[in-house]
Amino acid sequence: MQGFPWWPATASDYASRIDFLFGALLVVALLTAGLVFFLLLYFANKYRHTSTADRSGTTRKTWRFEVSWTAATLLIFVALAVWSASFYLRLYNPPPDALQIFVVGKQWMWKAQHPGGQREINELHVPAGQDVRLVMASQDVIHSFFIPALRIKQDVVPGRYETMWFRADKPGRYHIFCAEYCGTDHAHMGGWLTVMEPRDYAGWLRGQGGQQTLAAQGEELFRRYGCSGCHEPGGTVRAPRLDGVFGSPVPLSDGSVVVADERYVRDSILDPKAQVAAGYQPVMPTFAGQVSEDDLAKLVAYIESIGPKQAGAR
Amino acid sequence: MHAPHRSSYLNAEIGLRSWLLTTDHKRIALLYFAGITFFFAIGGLAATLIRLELITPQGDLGSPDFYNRLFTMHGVIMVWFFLIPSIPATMGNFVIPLMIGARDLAFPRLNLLSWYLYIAGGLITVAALLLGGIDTGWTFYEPYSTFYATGYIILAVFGIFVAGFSSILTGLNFIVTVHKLRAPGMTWYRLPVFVWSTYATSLILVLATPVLAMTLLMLLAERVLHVGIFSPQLGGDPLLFQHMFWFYSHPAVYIMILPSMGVISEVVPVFAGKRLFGYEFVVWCSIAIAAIGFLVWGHHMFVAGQALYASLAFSFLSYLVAVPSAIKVFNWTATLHEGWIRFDAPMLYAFGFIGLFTIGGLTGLFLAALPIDVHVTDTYFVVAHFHYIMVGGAVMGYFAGLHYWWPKITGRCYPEYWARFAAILAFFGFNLTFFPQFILGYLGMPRRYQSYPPEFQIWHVLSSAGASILAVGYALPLFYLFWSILKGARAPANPWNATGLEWSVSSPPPAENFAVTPAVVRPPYQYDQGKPCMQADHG
Amino acid sequence: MADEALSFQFATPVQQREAVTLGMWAFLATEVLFFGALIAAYFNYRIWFGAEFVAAAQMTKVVLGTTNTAVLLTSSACMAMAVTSFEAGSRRRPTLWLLATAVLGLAFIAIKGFEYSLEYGEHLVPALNFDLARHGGVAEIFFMFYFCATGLHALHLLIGIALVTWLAIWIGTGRINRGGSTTRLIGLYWHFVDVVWIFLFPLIYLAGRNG
Amino acid sequence: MSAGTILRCWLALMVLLALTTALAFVPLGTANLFVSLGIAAAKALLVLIVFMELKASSSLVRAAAAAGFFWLMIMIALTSADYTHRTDQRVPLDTVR
Repeated sequence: MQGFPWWPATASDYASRIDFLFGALLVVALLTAGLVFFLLLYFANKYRHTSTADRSGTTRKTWRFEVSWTAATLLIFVALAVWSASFYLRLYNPPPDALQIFVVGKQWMWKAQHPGGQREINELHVPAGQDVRLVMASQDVIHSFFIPALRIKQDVVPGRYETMWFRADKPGRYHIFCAEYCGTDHAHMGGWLTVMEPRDYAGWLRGQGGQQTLAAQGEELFRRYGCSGCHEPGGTVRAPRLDGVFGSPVPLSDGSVVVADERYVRDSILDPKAQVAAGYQPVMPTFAGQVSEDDLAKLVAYIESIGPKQAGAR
Repeated sequence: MHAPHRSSYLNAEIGLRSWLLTTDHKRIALLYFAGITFFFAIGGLAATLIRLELITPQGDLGSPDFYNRLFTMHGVIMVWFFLIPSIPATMGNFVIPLMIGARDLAFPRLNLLSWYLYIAGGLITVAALLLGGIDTGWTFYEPYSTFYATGYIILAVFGIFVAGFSSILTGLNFIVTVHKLRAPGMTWYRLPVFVWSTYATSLILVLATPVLAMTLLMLLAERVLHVGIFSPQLGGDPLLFQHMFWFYSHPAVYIMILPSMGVISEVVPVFAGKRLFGYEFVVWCSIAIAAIGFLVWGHHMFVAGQALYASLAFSFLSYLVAVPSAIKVFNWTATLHEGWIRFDAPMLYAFGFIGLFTIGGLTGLFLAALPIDVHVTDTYFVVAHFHYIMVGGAVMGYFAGLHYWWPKITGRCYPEYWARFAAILAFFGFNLTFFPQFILGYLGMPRRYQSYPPEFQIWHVLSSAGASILAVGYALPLFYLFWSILKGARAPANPWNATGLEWSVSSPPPAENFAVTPAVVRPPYQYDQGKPCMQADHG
Repeated sequence: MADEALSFQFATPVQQREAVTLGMWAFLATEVLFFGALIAAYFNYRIWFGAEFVAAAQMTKVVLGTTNTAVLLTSSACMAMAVTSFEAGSRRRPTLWLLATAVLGLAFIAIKGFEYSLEYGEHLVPALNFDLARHGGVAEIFFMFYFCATGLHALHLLIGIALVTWLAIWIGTGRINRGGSTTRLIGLYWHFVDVVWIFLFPLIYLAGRNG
Repeated sequence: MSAGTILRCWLALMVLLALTTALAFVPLGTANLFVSLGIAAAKALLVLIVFMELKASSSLVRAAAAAGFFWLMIMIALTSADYTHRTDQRVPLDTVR
C-alpha cells in the first residue's frame, strides 16, 4: 500500500481549473450539508422527547421559509450550471494548430499513431506545453479514453471519429484508463501518458526509428487501394480531385454543404454513397471491411497533407 | 408460530394454497417481502464477493470474466429485483389501502398476477445468471451486449422484460386505487405523504417501464436476428440505445428513492410528535421530481458522444431536479423544530436516510456540472454517488419503513435495543464503505475494474472493511425480526402514537381492513402537545 | 372483469365503473409509450440517416397500406356502433356489429399477410432474406422498424380480434348484460390499436412518396 | 354517441385518409412530414374524442389519455435535441456480418 493519496496528479492548466471548480462545489456542498447536519443534531438534542425546551412558536407561517429556501437553492444551482457549462464549451473548441495524434481502441489496447509515423501501444508520448488533439476510433465496442491527470475523458464509439484535445504542462508519467466497460480485460486496457519537454520529445521521435510519416504511408496506401486511379488526373472515371479539399467546405449532391474534416473523409471511404460531392456520380465502391482503422488514419493523414497549407486555410 | 388470538389477515385462512392464490393486498405484500429478501440476499452475496476481490490490486479471486459476471449480477438483481419493487410492492401494497381507508387495491387479482410476473422474471434472470452468467453490466450497452458479450443474455433480458410488466401493473393498480378508493373525507391534502410519493412513483412506473420493454425487445431482436438497430457494425447508432435505456433508467432512480422519501415523511413527523413542516411543498415536490425526472436522462451521456447542445440542456435540467429534493430535506429538518423527538429504530434509520441522502444529492450536483462529470463519470465517484442515493437513501428508507410498520404487519414488537444497534451499525458501515469511493473516483479509479493500480489500494481496503460492517448491519434485522415473530411481545394497535388510518385498526389488521368504512375528519400528522389526533375519530 | 357484480373493494357500481375505466386508460398510456419508443427511434433515425431512410419507405406498398387503414377505421366505427347499441340494451345488434368488427380485423390481418409475402418476394425481410447489396443497410434498418412496428401492431390486433369474438359470443348468449364495463373497455382497446395504426400509416407508407 | 355521430365521424376519417394519401404525393419538401402527421393527429383525435368517448369523460380520464402522448412528446423532443445537433451524421457500415 502506498499511503493515502488524496488528490490526483495535475498535469495541465485545465486540470487545475477543474480542481478549482470542484473545490468551489465542495464548499457549497459542505456549507449545505453542514447546515443541515448541524440543525438536525441541534434540534434532535434540544427538542428530544424528555426536554422541557420552549415549544410555543409552532404556529409560525411556513410559506416564507419555503419560498426563500426554494429561491436560494434555485439561484445557486442555476449559477453553478452556467459556470460549469462555460468550462465544458472549451473542450469543444480545439485550437487550430494542435499536434494531431490518431488513437485506435480495440479489445483491449490503445494504439497511437503520431504524424511522423511513430506507433505505440498502451503508451502515448506528447510534448509539454503544446496543444495535442487526439482523433480516436474504435474497432469493436465502445471504449473511453480517460486521463485522470488531465481531467478529461471521451467515449470512443465504433464507426466514427471522436476527438479530444489537451495541453499538458508538467512532464511526467500519468495513467491512461479505459473508462467504459468493454469486456474481459477492461481493467487492463490502459497504459501511460508520457509528457516530455519538447526537446526530449523530438529526441524520442527520432529514437523511434526512421519510419515514413503517417501522410507518406497514407500516400502509399492511396495507390495500393487504387484510389489514385480515379482521384488523380488521367483517371478513367471522373472523380473529384482531392488536393486542397481538406478543411474546406464541400457542396454535396443533395444541396447541403459539409466541411471536409476527418470524419467526412473517413465516411467517404467507408460509405461513399452517403454524401456525394455535387456534380459527381455515386460510383465509388465502398471500402468498408477492407481498410483497417490504422490504414484509415493514414489515408486521412494523407488527404489532410495535400489539403490547403495549414496557415492559410483554417 | 403462535397464531395471534384475534382474527386477522394472517389466520383468516390457512394453508399454502390460501397464500399462493390470495388476492388480499396484505398477504401479497408478504409474498413480495419473501421474494425481495431472497433477491436482496443474492445481490448482497455478489457485492460481498466484489468487495473481497477489490481488497488487493491484483485480480486474485477468480478470472476477470468471473468478476465481470459478479458485478453484472449485483447490478441486475439489485436494480430490478430488489430496489424497484422494494418499497412500493411490499409496504406500498400493505399500507396504501389501509392509509386511504380502502378494503383492498382496486384490482386485487392484477396485484397477484403482478407478484407472479415478478417472481417469474426474477427466476428466469437468476437462472441465466446461474447457468453461466452474463458480463454486460446492468446497462447492457450496445454494441457490446449484442455481438461481443457471451452468456445467457437473451434469457436474462427476457426475465427483466417480464418483471417490467409486474412494475407496470403495480403502478397502474396504485394510481387507480389512490384516485378512486379513498374513504369519505380523505381529500388529496389529507393523504399521508407516503401515498403521494407512491402515487408519483406509480406515474413513473407506468410511463417509463414500457420504454424499457421496447428497448429490451429491440436489443433481443438485434442479438437473435443479427439485424442492425443499434449496433454500428450493422449501421445503427449505439447512442440511441443509451437514450432509450436511460429514458427509463434515470426515472427508475426516482422509482427507488421517492417511496423512500415517502417513508421518511411518515416517520419524521410521528417520532417528532409534530405536524410535517410544509406538507403541500413536500407532496408537490414528489410530483415535481417524478415529472422533471423524465427530462434529465442525458446526463448519463455527457462523454458518450451526445451533441453539445443536448448536453448543455440536460445539465441545466439536472440542476433543476435537485431543487425539489433539497426542499424536502429542508422540510424534514424543519419538522424537528419544536418537536417531541423520540429515537426509536425507525427514527434512527430516518436520520440515517436524511444524512446519507443529503450527501448523495449534493454529490449529484458535481455530476450535473459538465466538466466535473467529464472527469468523474464512469469512475468510483459515480459508484459512490448512486450508492449513497440507492443504498444510503432507498435501502435506509426501506429499513425505516420495515421497522415502522413491522408491529402493524406482524402484530409483534421487535427488540428495540438490537434494532437501534443495527441502524447505527448500518449507518457507520455504509459511510466507511462508500465515502472512500468518492476519493477514489476523483483520483481517477474507473468503475468495473477487477484489478487496479496499487496506489488506490488503501481506499479499497477501507471500503471493504466498511462493507463487512454494513453486511452485519443488514443481516441483523433478519435475525431479530424473525425472532420477534416467534417470541416478540404483542403489538398494540398504535405503538408509535401515529395518526394515520392504518394505526386505527388492530395489529395485525383484520382481513377486511375496516369493519366500517372510516370517515376521515382531519389531515395527517396532527398533534396536540405531542399527543396524536387520529385522522378518523373511530376506526 | 365480472360485470354487474360489485367487487368487495368497491362501495358503489359507479366507483367500480370509474375505477376500471381509469385503469384501462392508464394501461393505454403505457401502450402509448411502448409503441412510442419505437416511433421515437424512427424519428431519430429519420433525422440521422436523412434521405436514404425516407427513400426506403418508398418500397412499402402504399395501396395496400391505405386500404388497410380504411379497413381498420371502418372496424373502429363498427366497434363504436357495437358499444352504442349494447348500451341501448340490445343483444342482437351489438353481436352483429362485433362480428363485423372481428371480420374487418381479420381482413386487415389478411391484407397485412399478403403485403408481407410481397415483401418477402422482394427480399425485403431482414434476418430472413434481406438483399443487402440491392437495398442497402439503411433500408434494412427501416424494414427492421417496419416489421417490428407492424408485427407488434398485428399482435395487438389479434388479441383484439380474440377479445371481440369472445365478447360477441358472450353477449349473443346473454351472459353479459347491459350495465357492465367489459364491452366499453374492449372497445377502448380496439380503438387504441386503431390510433396506433393512424400514426404508423404516414410514417411507414406516406414517407418519401413525392421524391 | 349516436349512430349518426359515428357515421359522420367515420366519413370524416375517410375524407382525412384520402386527403393525407393525396397530399403525400404532392411535393412539399419537409412540410410533407408535418402535414401527414398533422392529419394523423386530427384522425387520432376524432377516434379518441368520439369513438373512445373522451368528450363525455371526466377530466381525470382525459388527463390519463393525454399523459401518454405528453410523455412521448418529451421523449421525442429531447432525443431529437441530440440528433438534430449531432456533428457526425453517418455511421458507415463496416466489418462483415
